[in-house]
Amino acid sequence: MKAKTVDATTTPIETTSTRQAELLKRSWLKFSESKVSIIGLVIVSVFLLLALGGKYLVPYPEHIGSYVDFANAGLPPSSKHFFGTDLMGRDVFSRIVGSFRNTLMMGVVVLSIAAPVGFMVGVTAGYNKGTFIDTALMRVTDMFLAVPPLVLALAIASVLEPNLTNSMLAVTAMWWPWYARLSYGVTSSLRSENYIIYAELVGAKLPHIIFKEILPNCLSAVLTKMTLDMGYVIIIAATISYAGLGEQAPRPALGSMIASGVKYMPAQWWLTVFPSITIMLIVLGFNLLGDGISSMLGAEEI
Amino acid sequence: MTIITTIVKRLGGAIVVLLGLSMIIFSLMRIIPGDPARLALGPTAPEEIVEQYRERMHYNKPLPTQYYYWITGVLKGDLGVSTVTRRNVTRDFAEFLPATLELVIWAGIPPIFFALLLGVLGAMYNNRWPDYLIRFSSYIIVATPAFVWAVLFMLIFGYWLPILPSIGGRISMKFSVPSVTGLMVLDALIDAQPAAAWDAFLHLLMPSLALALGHTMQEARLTRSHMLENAGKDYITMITSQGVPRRIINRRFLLKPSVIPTVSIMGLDIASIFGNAFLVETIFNWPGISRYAMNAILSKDINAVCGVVLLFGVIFILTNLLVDVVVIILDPRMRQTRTA
Amino acid sequence: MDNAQTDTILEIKDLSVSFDVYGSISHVLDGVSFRVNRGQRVGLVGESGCGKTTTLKAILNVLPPNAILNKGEILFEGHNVFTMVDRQLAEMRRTGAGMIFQDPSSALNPVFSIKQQFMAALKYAFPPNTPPKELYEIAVKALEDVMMPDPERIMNSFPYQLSGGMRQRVCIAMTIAAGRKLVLADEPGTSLDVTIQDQIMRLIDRLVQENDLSVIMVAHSLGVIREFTSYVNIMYAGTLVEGGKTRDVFENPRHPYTIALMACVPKLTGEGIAEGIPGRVPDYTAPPTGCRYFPRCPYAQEICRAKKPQPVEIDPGHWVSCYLANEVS
Amino acid sequence: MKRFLMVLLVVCLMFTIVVSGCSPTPADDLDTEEAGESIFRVTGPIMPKWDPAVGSDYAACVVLGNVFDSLVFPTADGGVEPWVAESWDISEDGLTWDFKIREDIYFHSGNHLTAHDVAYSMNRLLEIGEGYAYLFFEYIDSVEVLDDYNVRFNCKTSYGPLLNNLVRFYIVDQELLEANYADSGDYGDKGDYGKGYLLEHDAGSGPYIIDHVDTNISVSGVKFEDYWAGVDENNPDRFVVYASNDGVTVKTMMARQELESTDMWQTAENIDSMLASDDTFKLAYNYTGGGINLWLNHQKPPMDDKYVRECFGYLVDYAAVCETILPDSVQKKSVIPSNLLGYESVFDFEFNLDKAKAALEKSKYADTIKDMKLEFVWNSESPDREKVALMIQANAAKIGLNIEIVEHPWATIVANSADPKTSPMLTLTSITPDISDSGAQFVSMLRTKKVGTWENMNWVNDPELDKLIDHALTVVDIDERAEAYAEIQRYCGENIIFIPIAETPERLVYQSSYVDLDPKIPLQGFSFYLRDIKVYPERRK
Repeated sequence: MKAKTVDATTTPIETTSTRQAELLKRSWLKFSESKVSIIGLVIVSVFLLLALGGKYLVPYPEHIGSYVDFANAGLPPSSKHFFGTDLMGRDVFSRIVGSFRNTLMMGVVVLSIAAPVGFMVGVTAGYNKGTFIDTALMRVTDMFLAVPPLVLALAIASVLEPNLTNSMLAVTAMWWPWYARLSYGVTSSLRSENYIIYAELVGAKLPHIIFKEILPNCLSAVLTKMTLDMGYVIIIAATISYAGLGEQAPRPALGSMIASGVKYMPAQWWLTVFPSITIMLIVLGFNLLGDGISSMLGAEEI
Repeated sequence: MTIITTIVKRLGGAIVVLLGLSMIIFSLMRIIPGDPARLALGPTAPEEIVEQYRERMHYNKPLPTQYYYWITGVLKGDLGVSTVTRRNVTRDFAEFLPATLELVIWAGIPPIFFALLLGVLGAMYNNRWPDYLIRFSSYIIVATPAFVWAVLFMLIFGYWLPILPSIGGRISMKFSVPSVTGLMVLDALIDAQPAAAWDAFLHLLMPSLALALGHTMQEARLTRSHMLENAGKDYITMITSQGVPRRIINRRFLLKPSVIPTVSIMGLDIASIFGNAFLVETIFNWPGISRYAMNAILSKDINAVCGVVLLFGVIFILTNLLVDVVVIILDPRMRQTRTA
Repeated sequence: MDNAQTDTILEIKDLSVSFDVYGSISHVLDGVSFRVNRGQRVGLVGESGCGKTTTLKAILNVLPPNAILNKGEILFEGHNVFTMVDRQLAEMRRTGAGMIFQDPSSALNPVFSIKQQFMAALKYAFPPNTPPKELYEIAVKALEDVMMPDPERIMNSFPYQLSGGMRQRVCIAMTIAAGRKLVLADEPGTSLDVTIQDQIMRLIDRLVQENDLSVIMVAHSLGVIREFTSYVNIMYAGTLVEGGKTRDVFENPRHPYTIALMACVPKLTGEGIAEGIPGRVPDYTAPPTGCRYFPRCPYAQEICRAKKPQPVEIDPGHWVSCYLANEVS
Repeated sequence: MKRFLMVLLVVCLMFTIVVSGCSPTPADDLDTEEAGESIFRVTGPIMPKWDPAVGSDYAACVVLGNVFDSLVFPTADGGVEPWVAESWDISEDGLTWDFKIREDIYFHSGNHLTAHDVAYSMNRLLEIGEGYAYLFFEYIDSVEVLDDYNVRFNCKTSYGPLLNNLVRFYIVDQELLEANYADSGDYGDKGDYGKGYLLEHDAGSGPYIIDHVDTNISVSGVKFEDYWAGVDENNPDRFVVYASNDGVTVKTMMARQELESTDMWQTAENIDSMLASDDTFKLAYNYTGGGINLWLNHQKPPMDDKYVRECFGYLVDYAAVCETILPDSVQKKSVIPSNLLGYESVFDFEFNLDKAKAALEKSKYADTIKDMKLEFVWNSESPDREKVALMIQANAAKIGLNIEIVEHPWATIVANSADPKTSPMLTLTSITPDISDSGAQFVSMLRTKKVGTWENMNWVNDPELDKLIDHALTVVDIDERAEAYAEIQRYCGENIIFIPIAETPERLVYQSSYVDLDPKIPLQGFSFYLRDIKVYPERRK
């Protein structure tokens, strides 16, 4: 509260660069207010690093793909194999790290398609509030929202060939309506704001209004939702892959690793336990980071 | 008055939504490559028989005609025959839905009170050890998918410490409970079989816990943060400055506005319980509609999948409606926006 | 009015309060001291964010949880509110002092009816065995006092059903109804439009007169202060810079900030648009050493930076915290 | 505030009490109520469909054999013995088969089993057409009731394997079913032909009576004390077949003596860990002819080339499969398993990369194959096959072949198998023979079909081979037929139709402390023929 009022009295004497630096500093302070946000940042950074450079960092890069070594199959965790080996003799640690890339891709692709698509639908409907376009678009959105997300994703994934791309498609198909809802809400409340009406009066083009006037106002809400959604997308993706409808062997996916590991519980517990913990950690990291970012963006702009 | 208009309006919208949903899922299931009739009858069935089956199920007609046959059936309560159970899907629903409802009710309703309790505790002990404990565990629990909990519980309580029943569905074979409500524990009590009720409860414990953990902690977290946020609101300062005791403020003037957001997301929580039930029921062999649906999805049992998706749509819409009504009752502000 | 030097209802001594904002400490109030005598109307003037509301909240000991009391005490009828036990504190809040909040739309709980809130407040202000019916009548009476039409209907309404002015009146009614001695009015009506604000001020004026109350009136409208109060404190960035009888201060401002503040008020005589005060309220996380106003002060000297000026009484009852108090005018 | 903490503590405490309080309960169950019961429980992959005109999979035939009777009964050596049919008579031309029915057989309902029931059962099977109908559909023209105890099957063509196939022809209770037709159904005036009734009841005369059905969970039945062929007092009083065989669950139930035997689908690792956990768990074997084959889609280049197919024969590490992946298996050397009529060893593959390379050199794809992406599908229900697939993939990579592995749910494989274009290029299948005659196997695997099934994803489409098969089926004389079958195998060996990998016995972990399980009949489902199983509840700990 205090921060806000101080800003309000800012005069043009300040240079923009110091103001930006200050904003940045304040954002960081808000972000790091809760120490767990920093833990989240660390986890996510490590995850990103491993996702991007995992192939060069793991002890057995060839184990990520198809590889068979029955002599070393089913070994418990040791200094040679931190998380043990699976029943094909592949290093579980390497495979877990090897799956990060797809996990990351899943989250990024799903959100970077779902958010813009949902945004466009929501804005179009919200901007034309009360017209037929609004009703039609939002009814379609409601249709997708009328079923538990996982159910729809599983149904869609089952129709298609089971692979990573299609599971992304399935998750995206169930995800965009949430962004449509969100930007619909923001847009329809902005619709009556003076500056939008003013922009219309001076004859601004629709794209201008949408991208220059409405988008910046939706942005923080959408961004906050995106960071918070990341963990959830990963959970859904793992669930789909657990059901056997995601990434296919021999390429590793955390969900399918658990699904196949479960068949060998409890004797080969490491096949299940380590991927489970990994999912938990990744999601935890994104949730913590998301909380930090939302408190940062939330206090600053909403 | 406002509540009734809300319900009527929403139900009207729901019909349109459900019709659209039925079209989406119907066409989705028909674009499956391959032959549903062959799939239903197995590899060895003679081609003549398969052709008869195809004819009977209208699989050889154009899509709109198929949809017409199907949707008119659905409106009459006939969802078509499942290829897995070989029975009418409607009948399968009657058999499997109660089990899932029982699970969802146990996983959905009692934990809410637990969630509120934890949330309030967290807020009361803000930044002290109970709060840290609750927050820490909630972070961990929310980050773990329900199916992972199911697998872990199965291992811990079913195998390593075999204290809970791990298979055999809803109740041990030795009990026979006449179905009244379809909810096993309740039925057993109605039938005056406390031992059976206890047995059914034990069967429920693991799957419902696996389903409940995530949303409970999520709700607890939400309640806590709303409690803390609202504690700084002027109206709380105002009522405090009026000399109303802290205890009364917390319990009444702070709790109610803080609980409303939690209640209003319950519809979504119920949806996620239904979704997660897909794998949890499969893992625990729970004879519910989700396990049935999972089977149907994996074996491309077209009628069953369409029926289940539609059923879930209906349940989901009704739950959300119920939640909204509760929110309208709790939150007077909602009445304003509804009537406006 | 200010004859009863001995009859002090409230005395604030050297109050210093900080806030912990995202891990950094904002030193907001720094050595605030003033007193309110029984029946006196004291004004507190300053820019937004200078600590006026914080001061009021401190009086009722309802500061937010991230506030830190560094030093100082607030004596209400001789008892320090910071050391009161819960029972005393509650007693003080119920019957001693009450606050009218700046923004009536956020001061009422949105999910409870006016009746529920009003009755809860009254229930603890009156003896425990007072029948609810009686309390209800008191509430209705209070609403009538604040010129609310149809008080019974109002009682059954929820805040969202009332206009801003009506909410403000409800707040005032709740504050007055229990017969409190000191009213802390935090810029009442400023969030409402001007005519309503005027009505609210008149209402408070009348109620204070009728019930013989003491008032601390916080405002940044100098006109309101001049009309309404008999004594005024000028606050800048968490410190009091000048204080005295309203007339003295307005006619003879001595602190450079007060002078600048007066200059900002648009004169109806039409001497052109008022100029703002250059610069901004300092960053509380690292407030200026010495006088907090020196970065903006056109007369600032070395000593202003080095050491905090102490209040100097320049006329009887009129004091200034400025090294140049005698030179500036 | 404190009170909230107290409430929390109390709730936690209660939970602990609840959990710990229930711990003795399952144990109590065992001691007081189940210990004395003579029960045999086994898991299965899915809910059995025991309608003889519908079910034919592994789970179904576990129930079918115990609940219904067939005209003839399989013997341990692959032949048949009289059962419901006392004797039979085959006409010279092989077109007319007369059966004399025993007169002392009664259904569970108390109805007398007569020739009418036999005729009804065959007509019903052919009309519904699912399940084992394929064994008869193309060959049987009509069924005539000669009198109450004599029935005649008229064949369209001479059909040698018929007698063996009759092992899978189960007789249903006409009177009972007719009384229980649903009003509406797909069969005109017969309504649903009793299909609905058979989902929840039985209509048989076999040694066990279904009395408890929990759809998609389990089916359970009790011993039929008046069974005409007799039941032993140590045969279990009750049986249960569960409709799920998840590894953890199976292991848990075994450990808690909630299961008397596992099914054949448990992984090698799971079996090892069960055997290691309790020395009273023993393995029972049944050589039913199951196993694993590498299926090559002849309609998808480069699999149309014999030498490419040969190359794959040398890429399989047979020792690794038979010892590590599918323990107790032996290398399979023909297109049919060795327990079937007319078996002849025709393949002599070994794991040899040089020979693989040499074979590849001879193929017309020698230059191009390394740039091709070879699609290899395995079905997700069967994790052992993933290992085989990965092993082949890894070996193929060593000679420069690029195999891409795809995991498909079973339903997808079945759906895709309808057409040669969607059928996988490479896949692993296991086809367990339903009967001890190999004719049906040749037909389902190798004979040309318009619409495919998962069993013929080879898409051989070879008229020469079709001719050989069609001929063999008409031979009634058993030795001549065996020779005809051998010729088919030799043809397959020459042309390397597909790559057989291993023959694997059913491996069943059972509670040896109180159960005798020693499968005698090497046919699918007969491992759990309950008249061969003995349970001694008093020995149970």
